[in-house]
Amino acid sequence: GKAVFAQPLPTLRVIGPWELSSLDPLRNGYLFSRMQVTETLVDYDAAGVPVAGLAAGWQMSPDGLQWRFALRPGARFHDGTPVTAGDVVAALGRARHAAGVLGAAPIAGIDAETGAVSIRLARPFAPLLALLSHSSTQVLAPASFGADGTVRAIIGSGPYRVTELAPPQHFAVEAFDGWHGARPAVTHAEYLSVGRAEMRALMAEAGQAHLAYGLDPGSIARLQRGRAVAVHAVTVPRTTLLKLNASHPLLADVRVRRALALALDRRGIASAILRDPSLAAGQLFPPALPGWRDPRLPALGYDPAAARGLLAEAGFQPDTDGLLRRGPDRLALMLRTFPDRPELPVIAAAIQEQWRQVGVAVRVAVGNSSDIPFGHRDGTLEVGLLARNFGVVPDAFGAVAQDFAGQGGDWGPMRWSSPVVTAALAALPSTPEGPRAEALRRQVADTLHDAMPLIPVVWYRQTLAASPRLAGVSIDPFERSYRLTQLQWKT
Amino acid sequence: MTWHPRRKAGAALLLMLALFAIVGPWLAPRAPFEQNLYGILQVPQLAEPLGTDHLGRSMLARLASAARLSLGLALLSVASAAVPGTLLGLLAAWRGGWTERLTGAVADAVLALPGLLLVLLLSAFAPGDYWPLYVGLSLVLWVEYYRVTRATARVVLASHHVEAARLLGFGPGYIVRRHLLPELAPLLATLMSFGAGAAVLALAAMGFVGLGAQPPAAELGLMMTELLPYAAEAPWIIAWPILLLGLAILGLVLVSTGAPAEAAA
Amino acid sequence: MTRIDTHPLLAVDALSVASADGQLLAPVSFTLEAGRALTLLGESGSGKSLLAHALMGTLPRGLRAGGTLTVDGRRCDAADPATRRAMWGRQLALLPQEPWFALDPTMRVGRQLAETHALAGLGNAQAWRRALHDLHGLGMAHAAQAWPTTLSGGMAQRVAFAITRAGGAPVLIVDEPTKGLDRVWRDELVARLQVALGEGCALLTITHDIAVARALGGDVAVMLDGRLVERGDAAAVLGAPGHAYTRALVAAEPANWPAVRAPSPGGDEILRACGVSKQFGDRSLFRSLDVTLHAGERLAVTGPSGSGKSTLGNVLLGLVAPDAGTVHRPDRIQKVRYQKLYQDPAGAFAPHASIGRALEDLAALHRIDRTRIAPLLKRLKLAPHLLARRPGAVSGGELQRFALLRALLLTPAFLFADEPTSRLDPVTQQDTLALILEACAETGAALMLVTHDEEIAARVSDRRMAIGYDTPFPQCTRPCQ
Amino acid sequence: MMRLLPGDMAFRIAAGRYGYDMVTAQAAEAVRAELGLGLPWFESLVAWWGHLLRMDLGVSAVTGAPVAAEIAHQLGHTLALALAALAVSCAIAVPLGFAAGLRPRGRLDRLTLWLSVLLRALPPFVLGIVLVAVLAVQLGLIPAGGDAAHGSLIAPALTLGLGLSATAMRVARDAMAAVTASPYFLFARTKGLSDRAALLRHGVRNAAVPLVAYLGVQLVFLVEGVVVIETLFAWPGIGHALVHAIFGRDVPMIQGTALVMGLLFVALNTLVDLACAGIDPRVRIRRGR
Ligand SMILES: Nc1ncnc2c1ncn2[C@@H]1O[C@H](COP(=O)(O)OP(=O)(O)OP(=O)(O)O)[C@@H](O)[C@H]1O
Ligand SMILES: Nc1ncnc2c1ncn2[C@@H]1O[C@H](COP(=O)(O)OP(=O)(O)OP(=O)(O)O)[C@@H](O)[C@H]1O
Ligand SMILES: [Mg+2]
Ligand SMILES: [Mg+2]
Repeated sequence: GKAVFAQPLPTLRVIGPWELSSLDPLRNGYLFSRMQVTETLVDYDAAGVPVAGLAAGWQMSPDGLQWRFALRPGARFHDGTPVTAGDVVAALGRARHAAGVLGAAPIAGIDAETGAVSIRLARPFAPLLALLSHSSTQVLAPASFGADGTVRAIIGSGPYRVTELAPPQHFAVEAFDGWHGARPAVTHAEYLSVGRAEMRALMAEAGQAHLAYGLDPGSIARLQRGRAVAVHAVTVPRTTLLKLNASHPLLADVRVRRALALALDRRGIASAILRDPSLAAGQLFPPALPGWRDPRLPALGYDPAAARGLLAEAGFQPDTDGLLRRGPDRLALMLRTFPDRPELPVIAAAIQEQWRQVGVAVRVAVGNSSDIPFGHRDGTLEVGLLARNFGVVPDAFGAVAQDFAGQGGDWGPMRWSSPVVTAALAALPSTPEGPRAEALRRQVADTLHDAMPLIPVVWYRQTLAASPRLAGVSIDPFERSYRLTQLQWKT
Repeated sequence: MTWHPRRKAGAALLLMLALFAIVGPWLAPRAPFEQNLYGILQVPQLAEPLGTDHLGRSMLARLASAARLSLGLALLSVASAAVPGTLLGLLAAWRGGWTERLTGAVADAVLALPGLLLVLLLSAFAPGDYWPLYVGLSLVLWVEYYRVTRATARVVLASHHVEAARLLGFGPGYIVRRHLLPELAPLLATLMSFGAGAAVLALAAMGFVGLGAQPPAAELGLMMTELLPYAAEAPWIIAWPILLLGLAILGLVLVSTGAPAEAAA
Repeated sequence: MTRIDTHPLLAVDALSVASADGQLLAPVSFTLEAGRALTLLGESGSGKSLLAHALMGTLPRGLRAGGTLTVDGRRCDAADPATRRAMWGRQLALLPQEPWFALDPTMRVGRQLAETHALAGLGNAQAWRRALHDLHGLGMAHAAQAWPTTLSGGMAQRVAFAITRAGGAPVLIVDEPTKGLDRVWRDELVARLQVALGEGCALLTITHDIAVARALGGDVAVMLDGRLVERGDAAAVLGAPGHAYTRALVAAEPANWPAVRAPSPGGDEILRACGVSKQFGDRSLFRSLDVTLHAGERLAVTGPSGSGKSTLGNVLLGLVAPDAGTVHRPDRIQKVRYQKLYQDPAGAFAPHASIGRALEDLAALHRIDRTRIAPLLKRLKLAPHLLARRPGAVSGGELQRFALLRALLLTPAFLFADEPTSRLDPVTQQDTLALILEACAETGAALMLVTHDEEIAARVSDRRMAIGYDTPFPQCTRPCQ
Repeated sequence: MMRLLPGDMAFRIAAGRYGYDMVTAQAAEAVRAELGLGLPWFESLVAWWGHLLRMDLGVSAVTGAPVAAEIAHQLGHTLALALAALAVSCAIAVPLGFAAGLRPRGRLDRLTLWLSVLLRALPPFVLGIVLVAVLAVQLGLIPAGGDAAHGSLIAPALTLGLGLSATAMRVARDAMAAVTASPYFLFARTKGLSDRAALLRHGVRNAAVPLVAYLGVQLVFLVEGVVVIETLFAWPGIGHALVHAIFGRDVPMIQGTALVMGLLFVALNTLVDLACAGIDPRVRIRRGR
């Protein structure tokens, strides 16, 4: 009876936790670029190398201040109109909004030329290509916009065009005949947002979804045992970490921060909560960020005795209840986190208990994700537990620069700065890729490892349950695309 | 007063649960917050009679402390919903006219206001505590008692025996006690017994949408939410809080179905 | 009346009823024959209604029947009601003592009757026509669309009777079918019972009205204290009663009562109604009526069933607002001293509290001397152990007397007695009425007595009022100043 | 009122809009400037009322879509789900409850008691997962989630309806037990109606009085109580949207939803009251006096 509701060949169904709350590229645009409806100027391959997107190629002026992107000749929107340089300029202009990644680039101006777009920079900025691959820079046809400038429809230029839009849960696409490449094997597809990981796993198992993104550890274990689906996993450049307020009287002392790091049993957390001990974060940057990660660094360890020692050194003495005090102050901290990623509250509970073991009293407050940047701004945040995506764009520089600029960014350290890191980050954009850049990045990683303004906890892994009827399934570690065009139906 | 055997069974059940809540923590090998990340989701065994949860905590210890917290608060929320709800329902049925219209409008307004908003507001005053959640719940739940009471009381109040009682000089208090409550009792008892379960489940639902989870305290509803991801792997773990809640509801239902109106029928 | 050949439709062998506390009905045996009436007379609370329920298999929970009965050739164990379930309505029909409660409050009267006609296999339209015909014959043509709660006591009585008859069951048990009916409708009902007999039904009638027993003829049986004390041919037993109780019963017929002394007029004004009118829908019950009552006065109200007697009393008590006119009750008299005896005592007690509890609460509320209760119980021939029962577990007559007791405890200044003795056997009726009059005389209460029995009305008061006729008795009203 | 809630609105809205990875102070300030969150609360309230008079509910602060359109879309789904769940719950609770009430303390009564206790103790998400695991995965009878496939209403409606039926079943049972103990029900049977006819004509309507009052309230709770079910089954309803709006401090959306739901509830309650009065003439007659 299992086949009754399973979809026949034509429509491929992708499910994931993300909701289509808006059509605006700045907000939920990533779903359309993942479903390959829209394109950005630059694309990235699996190895993290920039490749042609809507731009067939690009040149950088010798001083690094002028970039010219030649558009793909014959590129057409789904409504048949050609993609013009003006459309691209308009898209990039919108993407320079405060909430878009492009806002971080030192762009002096964007100009339309015939069949090309040129971008002038105030200073050299190597990660520009990566930013131009971000979904917020996706190019929409002029007909997509209503009179008031809001997005009314999604008319992109990718291999698929939207046939049905039912926000916030669902939209469907079909192969676009005007696409320049080969006609994909999957001609019809749809995306459905399903909030709960358990339900996604069940739907994949029941054959009601062909690609199910974001599985919970419990379901993974079950799916791997069965034969109904194939489970794929790839580590992504995302780290679950603790953000510490370095100006907090209790946390200003680097010994306290190190002690807190030593008191964490990361292997335990990784194996109990993520079910994979190898995800214990040995350092801040995950293996998915090869350039940034320093393989020579000693992995962060678990040593409660050493942690207690460091805390004693910092002047904390255990009270009758086993919790530490320094003079009148109890070593009590408020840890904020949020439930958008379901594992975060669970990890918070584990951390609470592990810190209690070394004498630190922790109160966990599970709230909204915005409480952390807000607490960062008004200075009330003590400790925040969050999962930071360094791969918002394929080049992690953008995220790192944002996090470690000045006294620390909203999702980076708080009221902490290091001249070494500042200098390295200032030098990097104008440093061409090579040993020199590598050394600079290592400096950053090493300093962070030593000063612990952020305590890494675990790394992150993206998981996918795929129907066994599909061939060519792979996960994009940068979460940019579902790679529908590469899929084949098995016969 | 002789108790129906059903009532006795219910009382015994409730007593056992209370006992479990009180002495459970001593029976448990460990404190409810102590973790063992390398021994998660263990099957029940001698050392851990009920197994361990997803953080390797002792289920026995957690259940006992959850029973104490949840069942107490559930009863509190039921009481704080049922008492004003019933009273207002009686008042509306009694006075009719603008009193009824006014209370009805208030009830409508409460229902129209997203209950979640109320709960959120309340929990803003005492973050991390559970009682605002329950009190917030009862702010919404009283409407149920109000409407049901009003509907039934209207019919009873229209009867001759109530008219006779008024003629004999009896006041509202007496009429409520002797004429209305016996008629309402079975219905109210049912609503209240199940309402206690509903309160716990409502909290579970809030946990489900990401509200109210404040580790490490153990609360039945939130335990169900946080154990859900492990239901397929270790079904017994999530079964415990459900079982406990079920027993509590059963106990309440059994005790209340022996209510005077029915016992003599 | 033509006699048709008789054969037993129902044979009862050693039927008894017992509760956990003991026997309520000693074993009785009798047969009911087609075309012959058996009329059960007897003391109130002697077990007549229980006998009827035991025959039907509808005893309340907690009571057990013993013995056997044979219905139309089929033997049934009295203790097992299941065997009689299939006969209900087809072979066996019962008119319960409290017709008001027997009607579904959420269905219109006409439909409740029509659905019973439909059981005989009639189509809906025809059943409805039959129902209208029945109602018309009972003088209630306008009530087909009425809700049961709006019926007067006598109307409910007639509707319930029509429903009981509609199924056409050959064995018919009717429990006080004529109570609360004026003479015209009482005779009409008796005529209908005789028609049933003529059609070959077996009829068991329970009544307190000896005239009804006489009119039905056939056999009578007299019950006292849970046993049959005398039985035989109606004319013979009622003409020359053998048992002392039967003699007392016959002697206590209202027609045989001595006339009572009219009270001395005068005293303070207790109640004055000026120009009150009331109508329900387009039916006007009374118009511009003036009523004045002084302490110690007695007013007997008569009128056809459904004419507005109860409504008038309710208007005077302030329970129903008049459409026009005013009712004045002096402030110096406490409100609770305006009391009412309900036409349906069963509806006037809280169903879930014991009677003793109700009296106790009343005594506590008004600081009434509790020692007054015992003598009243005795006077009303009520056993003290009944106090522990709920209102549903005593007989109709017992409850009616409890209602009186309850009202008397408040030493009323005005007592509206709505058919206060309609559920009582003649002996008790006489006693009870005497008690009412005595109590009123003692306390100087004004009495307004509603009764369908002209004899009683005539013997209680010289001041009479009849409503529902085009011209009320002139002497009953006094113009308002 | 929203302003009393903890957390900064601009930050919350930014988080709702752009996803938490993208929330930065700059984004929040951009939101603040765009939506005029700096205004005192009464000014924004007055502005809202002004728009309301022109039948304009505004645009959502988070998604930027018109509130009216969003509510229309979601409310339709939610009402469909709520009605289906109510139907399921009635289909289960009414016959079982009535049957149990016909023979109080009988075997069926005991069985339904256990059933309703079990259903009441099972959180809806567990019930939903179990249902899907059995019906969709094991048996392949129904689709598991989303509103795309035909019949996908079944699983959420079943889950919700089963949960609701727990209490409704007992309410129905109590009501019916009271009716069966009444003299008019006995009379209906002694006058010759079959048990079934007596039940249908005289039992159901009388027992319906408390039941309808109860279900009326349930219908109202349903609209909000569906949050879990909507989240679990990816059902694009208003409960889910409202929770998001509240968490995201999307004031226009909350106001609009509260307004529409308020009107809806007033209408529903009036309907239920009318139904109660329609069922029971006693209520009407007493009022008429
Ligand atoms: N459910 C009951 N439980 C116990 N005793 C009862 C119950 N119902 C009636 N009785 C008692 O049984 C006796 C007979 O009652 P029954 O109703 O048969 O009297 P009755 O002859 O019909 O009197 P009435 O003429 O007043 O109606 C009374 O004393 C009454 O108190
Ligand atoms: N609430 C009501 N709504 C509509 N009609 C009513 C209502 N109450 C009583 N009636 C009608 O008013 C009329 C008079 O009723 P009432 O009870 O006063 O009669 P009654 O004279 O006491 O009759 P009986 O001798 O049969 O008791 C009846 O026709 C009845 O149907
Ligand atoms: Mg009787
Ligand atoms: Mg009357």
